[in-house]
Amino acid sequence: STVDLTAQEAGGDLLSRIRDRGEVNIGIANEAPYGFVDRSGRITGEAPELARKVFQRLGVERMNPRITDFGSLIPALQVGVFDVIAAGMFVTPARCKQILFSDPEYQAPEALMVPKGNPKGINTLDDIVARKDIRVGLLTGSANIGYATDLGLMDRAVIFDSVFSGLDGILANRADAFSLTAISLRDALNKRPDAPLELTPAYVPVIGGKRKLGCGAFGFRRDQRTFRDAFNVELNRMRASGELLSTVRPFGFTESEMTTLTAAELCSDTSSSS
Amino acid sequence: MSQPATEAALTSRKDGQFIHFDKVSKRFGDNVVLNDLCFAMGAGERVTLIGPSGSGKTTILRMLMTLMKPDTGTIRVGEDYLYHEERGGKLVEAGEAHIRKVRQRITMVFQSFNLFPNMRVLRNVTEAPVHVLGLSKEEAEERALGLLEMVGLDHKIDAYPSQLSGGQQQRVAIARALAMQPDVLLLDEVTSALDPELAAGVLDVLRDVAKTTDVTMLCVTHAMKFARDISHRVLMFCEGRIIEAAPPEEMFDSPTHERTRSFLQSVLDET
Amino acid sequence: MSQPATEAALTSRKDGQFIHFDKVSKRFGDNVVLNDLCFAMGAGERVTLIGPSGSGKTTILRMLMTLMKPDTGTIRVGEDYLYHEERGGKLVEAGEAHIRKVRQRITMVFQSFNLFPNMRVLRNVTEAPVHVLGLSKEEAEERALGLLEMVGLDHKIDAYPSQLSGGQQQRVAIARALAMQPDVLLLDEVTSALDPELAAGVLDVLRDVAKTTDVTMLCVTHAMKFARDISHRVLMFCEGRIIEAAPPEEMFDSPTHERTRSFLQSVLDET
Amino acid sequence: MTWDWGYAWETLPQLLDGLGVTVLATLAGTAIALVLGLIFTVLRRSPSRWICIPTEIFVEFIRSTPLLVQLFVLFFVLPEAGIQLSAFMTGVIGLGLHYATYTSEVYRSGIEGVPAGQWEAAKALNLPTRRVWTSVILPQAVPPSIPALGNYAIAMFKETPQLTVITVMELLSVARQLGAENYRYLEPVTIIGVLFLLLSLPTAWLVRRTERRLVPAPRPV
Amino acid sequence: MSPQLFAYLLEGLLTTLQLTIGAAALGLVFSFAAGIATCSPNIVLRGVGRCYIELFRGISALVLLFWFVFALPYAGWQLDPMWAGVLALALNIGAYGAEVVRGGIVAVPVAQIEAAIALNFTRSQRMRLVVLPQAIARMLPPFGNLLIELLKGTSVAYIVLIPDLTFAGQIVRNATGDSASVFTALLILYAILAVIFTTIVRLIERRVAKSLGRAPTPGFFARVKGVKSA
Ligand SMILES: Nc1ncnc2c1ncn2[C@@H]1O[C@H](COP(=O)(O)OP(=O)(O)OP(=O)(O)O)[C@@H](O)[C@H]1O
Ligand SMILES: Nc1ncnc2c1ncn2[C@@H]1O[C@H](COP(=O)(O)OP(=O)(O)OP(=O)(O)O)[C@@H](O)[C@H]1O
Ligand SMILES: [Mg+2]
Ligand SMILES: [Mg+2]
Repeated sequence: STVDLTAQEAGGDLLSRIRDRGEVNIGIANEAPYGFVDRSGRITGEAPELARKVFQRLGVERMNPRITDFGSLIPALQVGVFDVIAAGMFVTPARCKQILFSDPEYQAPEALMVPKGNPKGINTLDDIVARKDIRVGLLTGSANIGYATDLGLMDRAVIFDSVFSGLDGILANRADAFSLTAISLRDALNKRPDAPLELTPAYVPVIGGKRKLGCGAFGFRRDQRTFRDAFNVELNRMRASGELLSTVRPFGFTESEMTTLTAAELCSDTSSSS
Repeated sequence: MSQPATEAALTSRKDGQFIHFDKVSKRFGDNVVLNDLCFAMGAGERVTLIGPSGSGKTTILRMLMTLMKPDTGTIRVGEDYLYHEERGGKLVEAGEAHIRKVRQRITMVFQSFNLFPNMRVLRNVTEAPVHVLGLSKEEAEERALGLLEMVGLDHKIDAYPSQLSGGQQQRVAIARALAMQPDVLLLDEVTSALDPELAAGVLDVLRDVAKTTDVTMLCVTHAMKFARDISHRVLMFCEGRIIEAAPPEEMFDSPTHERTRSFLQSVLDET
Repeated sequence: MSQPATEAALTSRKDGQFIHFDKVSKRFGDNVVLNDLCFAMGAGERVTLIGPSGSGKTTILRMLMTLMKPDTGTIRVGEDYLYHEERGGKLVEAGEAHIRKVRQRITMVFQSFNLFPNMRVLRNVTEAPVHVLGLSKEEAEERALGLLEMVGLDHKIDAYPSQLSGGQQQRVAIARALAMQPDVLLLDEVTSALDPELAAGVLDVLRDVAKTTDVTMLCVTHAMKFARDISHRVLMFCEGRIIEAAPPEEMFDSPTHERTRSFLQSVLDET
Repeated sequence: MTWDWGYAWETLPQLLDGLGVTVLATLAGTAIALVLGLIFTVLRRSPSRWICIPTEIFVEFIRSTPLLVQLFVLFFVLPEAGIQLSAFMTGVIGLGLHYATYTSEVYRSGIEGVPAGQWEAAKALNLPTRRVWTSVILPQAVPPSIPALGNYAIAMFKETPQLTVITVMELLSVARQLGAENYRYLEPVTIIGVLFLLLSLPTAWLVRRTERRLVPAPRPV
Repeated sequence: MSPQLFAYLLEGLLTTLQLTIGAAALGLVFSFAAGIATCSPNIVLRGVGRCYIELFRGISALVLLFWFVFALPYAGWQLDPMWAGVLALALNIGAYGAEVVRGGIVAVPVAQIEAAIALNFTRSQRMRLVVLPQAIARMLPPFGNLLIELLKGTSVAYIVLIPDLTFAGQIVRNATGDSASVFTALLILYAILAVIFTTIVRLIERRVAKSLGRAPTPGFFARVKGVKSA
C-alpha cells in the first residue's frame, strides 16, 4: 500500500496511466448505502458500483477499493493514496477548494429518525427549532451540522461518530431525533428492522430562505481536470440512458434522488448546502 | 555428648510458667527449623538465647510475636494459648480477635529498629498507646516523654527517624516498645546493626530497663557481657534444639557441651 | 591532650611511601569530615583504621577507591597522582583514562559484599579479569578457581549470590577483589554485617591473604584481635584527624590518648 | 497542503472550547482513578478470597480491553439498565474506571515497597488493621507512587479523544469536525498537537520535580 | 456472520498484531536509546534524550500519524502507511518506555555501581554488564503494561487507512447493524490478545528472575490461589 506521489505530479496524465495499469484505486468511507461492506463481506454501495461501470467504459477493468475513515478521504486523495473518492461525498464550496468534483450522481433530501410512533411529533429541523426540549442527534462530519449551526441548534446537539451510534443513541434515549439524509437513515433502519424506530417523511430543509439539498459526487485531485472531465462524460451518458438509476436503485435510490445539477453550480453555492 | 539439656534447667527458675512452648515445630520447605521444642519462662524472668546462625533463635521470637505461625504445638502466654482458643473443652484455632488480645501483652524490638519514618519521634512512641491502649493524647505524651528521657532522647522528640543515628533510633524503638507497658519484651540482636560505641549506649538503656522494671525479657544477642549482666538464664541453641541451659556464669565460665564451648570461643575471639 | 600524632608514626615504617595523602580535605555541606589530612603508607604495609562512628574512616577508603572526590589536596599512589595529572610541569585535574589507569592498582571489599546478583559465583570472580585485565576466559577461570578454593567455596561456583549465606558472599567478594591482583586492598568493616561465627571464617581468609601475599592493605574494622594479628600499624581517627598512630601492640596495650582509651574500652566491653 | 494562518486563527476559539472539555474530563477522571485505584488495591490485598479474586479478575479485564469499547458499553448499555448519565459523566467515569486499574498497579508496587519490617513493627505494637493502613503503610506507600501516578494523568489526557464515540465534543473531535466541514485538517490537527504539548510539558515537569524531591540524591552511573 | 466479514475481522486482528509487535520492537530500541541517554554524564546526550521523551510523550500518536501520512509527502517524504503507523506508535510508546528504562537504571543500588568501579570496569562495561542486567528485571512489569497500552493504542491507525481490529469491527457493525455482538467480540478479542501478551511478558519475567537467582514473583493464578493471610 505505497502512496503514489508521482500520480500527483504527472498532472492530467493520470487516466492514461490508470489505463496502462488496468487498475484504479478508489477510496470509500464505509458508509451505507454510498460505499460499504455488505453482510457477505463484499465492498459495494452506489458509488463503487457506479464507478465500476464508468471505469469499464473508460477501459479500466479492475478496481481496488480502500476503506478509510470519512475524515481521511480528502487528505488521502491529495497525497495519492487513491485516485478517486467514491463515497457519495456531498459537494460543498469548501470542499471544492480542496478537490475537483464530478457532476453529482444523486441528490439527498433529509429525514429524521425518531422512536416508533413519533411521540414528540417532530418532522423537520424547523420543528426542533420550535421545541426547546428536543435533543437532536447529528452525524459528525455531515452537512447537517452546518444546518444545525445556522439554525442555532448546536447547544442541544449530540454528535455521533457513526450512523449506528446515532441509531443506538436514540434507543438509549441519548437524543430525541437523529437528523440525516433519508437514504442513510432508511438503510440503517433496514439493517435493524426490529428496532422500535421510524423515519419521518423526506423533506428538503430551507435555511435562510435557501433550499438545502445535498448532492453526492466523485472526488478527484485538483490537477486531474482531464481525468475528471473524461469521467463526467461517461457518467452523464449513463445518466441520460437511465443506466445510472438502474445501477443505484438496489441501494434504495429512487427517481426523486436523481438530479440534473452540475458540480459547477454546487461549487458556486447558488442552490444548496453548507 | 549431644543430649538435650535437663528438664530442670529448661524450665523457669522464677515463679511458675508464664510463657510455655509445648512441642512446637516449624519447618520451611524441607528445612526443619524447630522440632518439638519445649521450654518455659517465668513471669519477670530474663532469658538470653545464644547459638549459631540459622539455629532458630529469631524464629522463636517471631512466633511469640505472631509474625509467624508454628506448624504444630502450642504456645501459652499466661493463662491463654497464643494461637488457640478453648471452645467446648477442645483446643481450636484462634480467631484474629483472640490473637490480638493475647498479643497485647507482648512486644518486640527489632534489629533494624523499624521506626515509622513518616512520624516524628514523639508520635512513634505515642501512636500505639493512643490507638491500642486507648490513652488520651496527653497521657500518652506524658508517658512517652518519661520514656524518652530515660533513653536520653527527650531533646529529639521533634526529629524524624531519618535524622537520628542508628543508636538513637534503636533507643527510640525501645521507648516505643516500653510505652505499651508489655509483660513480655522480645529483643532480637538489637545492637548488631550498630557500631560498638553506639551499641554500648543502647545496651546501657536495656540494663536500666532490666534493673528498674520486672518485664519478662527474651533476648537474642551476641553481646556476652550484657547477657551475663542481665539474664537469669542463658539457653544455647543448636539446630533448633536447646542443647544447654544454665545461668550465665555457669554457661560462660564452664560450658559442659562441646558445641557451646566452640561457639563461645569464636564469639569471644573476634574482637 | 589533643595534638595530632607525631610525624614519624604517621608515615610508613616499610619501604618508602606507596600511598600518600597530602593535605586532603573533604566536607559535606557544613560538615567538615576531613581537614588537611596527611598520611602515608608503604608498599606491602597493612594499616588498620579505628575510631568512632562518623570520624571519616569510610570517607578515606572511598576517596582512594575514587568513589568520592576530595575537595582539596592530593592523593598519590605509587608515582601517579590519583586525581591529577602532571602536564607541562603543572598539576591539572586528571581525565577518566588517567583515573582508570591508577585505579587499576586498587580494589575494595565492601561491608555489604555487593556481589553482582545477575552473575553466578564463578562469573562474579572472572568478569573483571576478562573485561578489565583482558585475560582469556580460561585463564580467568583458572585464577578464579584457585581463589575460590582458597576461600573454601570451590563447591559453590554455580550458585547465585542470593543462594549464599552472608559469610559465603563476603568470601566470594574477597576472591573477586583478589582476582584483580591489586597492589592495594581496601576493606571497610567487611565483617560487621555478619554474625560472629560467620565473621570468624571471613577474618581467617583475610589472615591467610595477609600471610601469603604482600598486598598493601588498608582496613577499617572493629575486630580488634584481627587488627592486632595482621596490621603493621593502627591509626586512631577522631573527627577527621589521626589522633594516634602506633603498632597494634602499643596501641591496644598502652594507648597514650584519652579518647583512644575510652574508645577501645567501649569496643572491648560489649562482648 | 500549505499552512493557512487565517484558517488556523479562525478555528482557535472552537478548539479552545474543546480543550476546556478535555482538561475537565482529565481532571475529573484523574480524581476518580486516584481514589478508585486505591480502593482496588486494598480490596485486592484482602485476606478474603470472595473479595480479592473477583476484584483481581475485574481489574485485569478492564485493564486489558480498550477504553473505546468500554465507553461504548457504558454509554449505550447502561441506559437500558435504567442508569442514565450524561455523556460527559459517562466519559469521566469510563476514563476514571479504566485508569483506576493502572493506578491500582502503581499503588500496589508502592505498598510492596514498604519494608516488611514496617508491617512487623505495626504488629508488634498491636495496632489495629485500619490504623496500620492509614498511619503507617499508606503514608509511606503513596508519596513514592506520585511520579508514576502523574504519568498516568498525562496518558489519560491523550486518551480523551476517545470520548468522541460517546458524543463528547472534546478537543480532537472539535478538530475533526472542523476538518470535515472545511476539509482542512492540517491546521486544527497541528494546533491540537501544540496544545497537547503545552499542557503535558508542565505536567511532566511537575511530576519530575516531585520525583526529584522524593528520590534521594544524584548518583554516579 | 459471513466468511468474508469474518475475514475482515481476522485481517484486522493480524494488522493489529503486526502494528503492536512492530511498534513494540522499534519502541524498545527507542526506549533504551533515550533511557540510557538520559542517564549519561554527557549533557548533550542527556538533553537529546530528555527532548525526545518530553516531545513524543506530549504529542499523541494520532497527531503524529496524521503528519507522517498526510503532511510529510508535501515535504517530499514517502511513508508507507503501515510503516508510518509503526513509526508513530513506536515513537510515542518509546518515549514512555524510556522513562521506564531510566527508572530501572536509577533503581539499581548505588552499591552495585561502586562495586563495579572498585573492579575498574569502564562506564560502558558498568552499564552493560552490571546495571542493565539488573535493571531489566525491574523494567519488565512496566514494559508489560506499556505493551498492553500499545495494543489498545493501535486502534488510532484507522485514520491513515490501516484497517486494524477496531476498524474491522466498525465495518462489521456497519454491515450487520449489530452493535452489541460486534463490541462484545472486540472486547473478547482484545482481552485474549492482552492475556497472551501478558503471559509472554510474565514468562520472560520468570526467566529474568531466575537469571538473578531470585524466586519469580507469583503470577496471576498463583496470586489468586495462594491468598496470603496477613
Ligand atoms: N521466611 C523464611 N523462609 C524460609 N526459611 C526461613 C525463613 N525464615 C527463617 N528461615 C530459615 O530458618 C532457619 C532458622 O532461622 P532463624 O532466623 O530463626 O535463625 P537464627 O538463629 O535467628 O539465626 P541468626 O543468628 O542468623 O539470626 C534458617 O535456616 C533460615 O534459613
Ligand atoms: N554522601 C554523604 N553525604 C553527606 N554526608 C556524608 C556522606 N558520606 C558521609 N557523610 C558524613 O561524613 C562523616 C564521616 O562519614 P564516614 O562514613 O567516613 O565515617 P566512618 O568513620 O566510616 O563512620 P562509621 O564507623 O559509622 O562507618 C559522617 O558525619 C557522615 O554523616
Ligand atoms: Mg536471627
Ligand atoms: Mg564507615
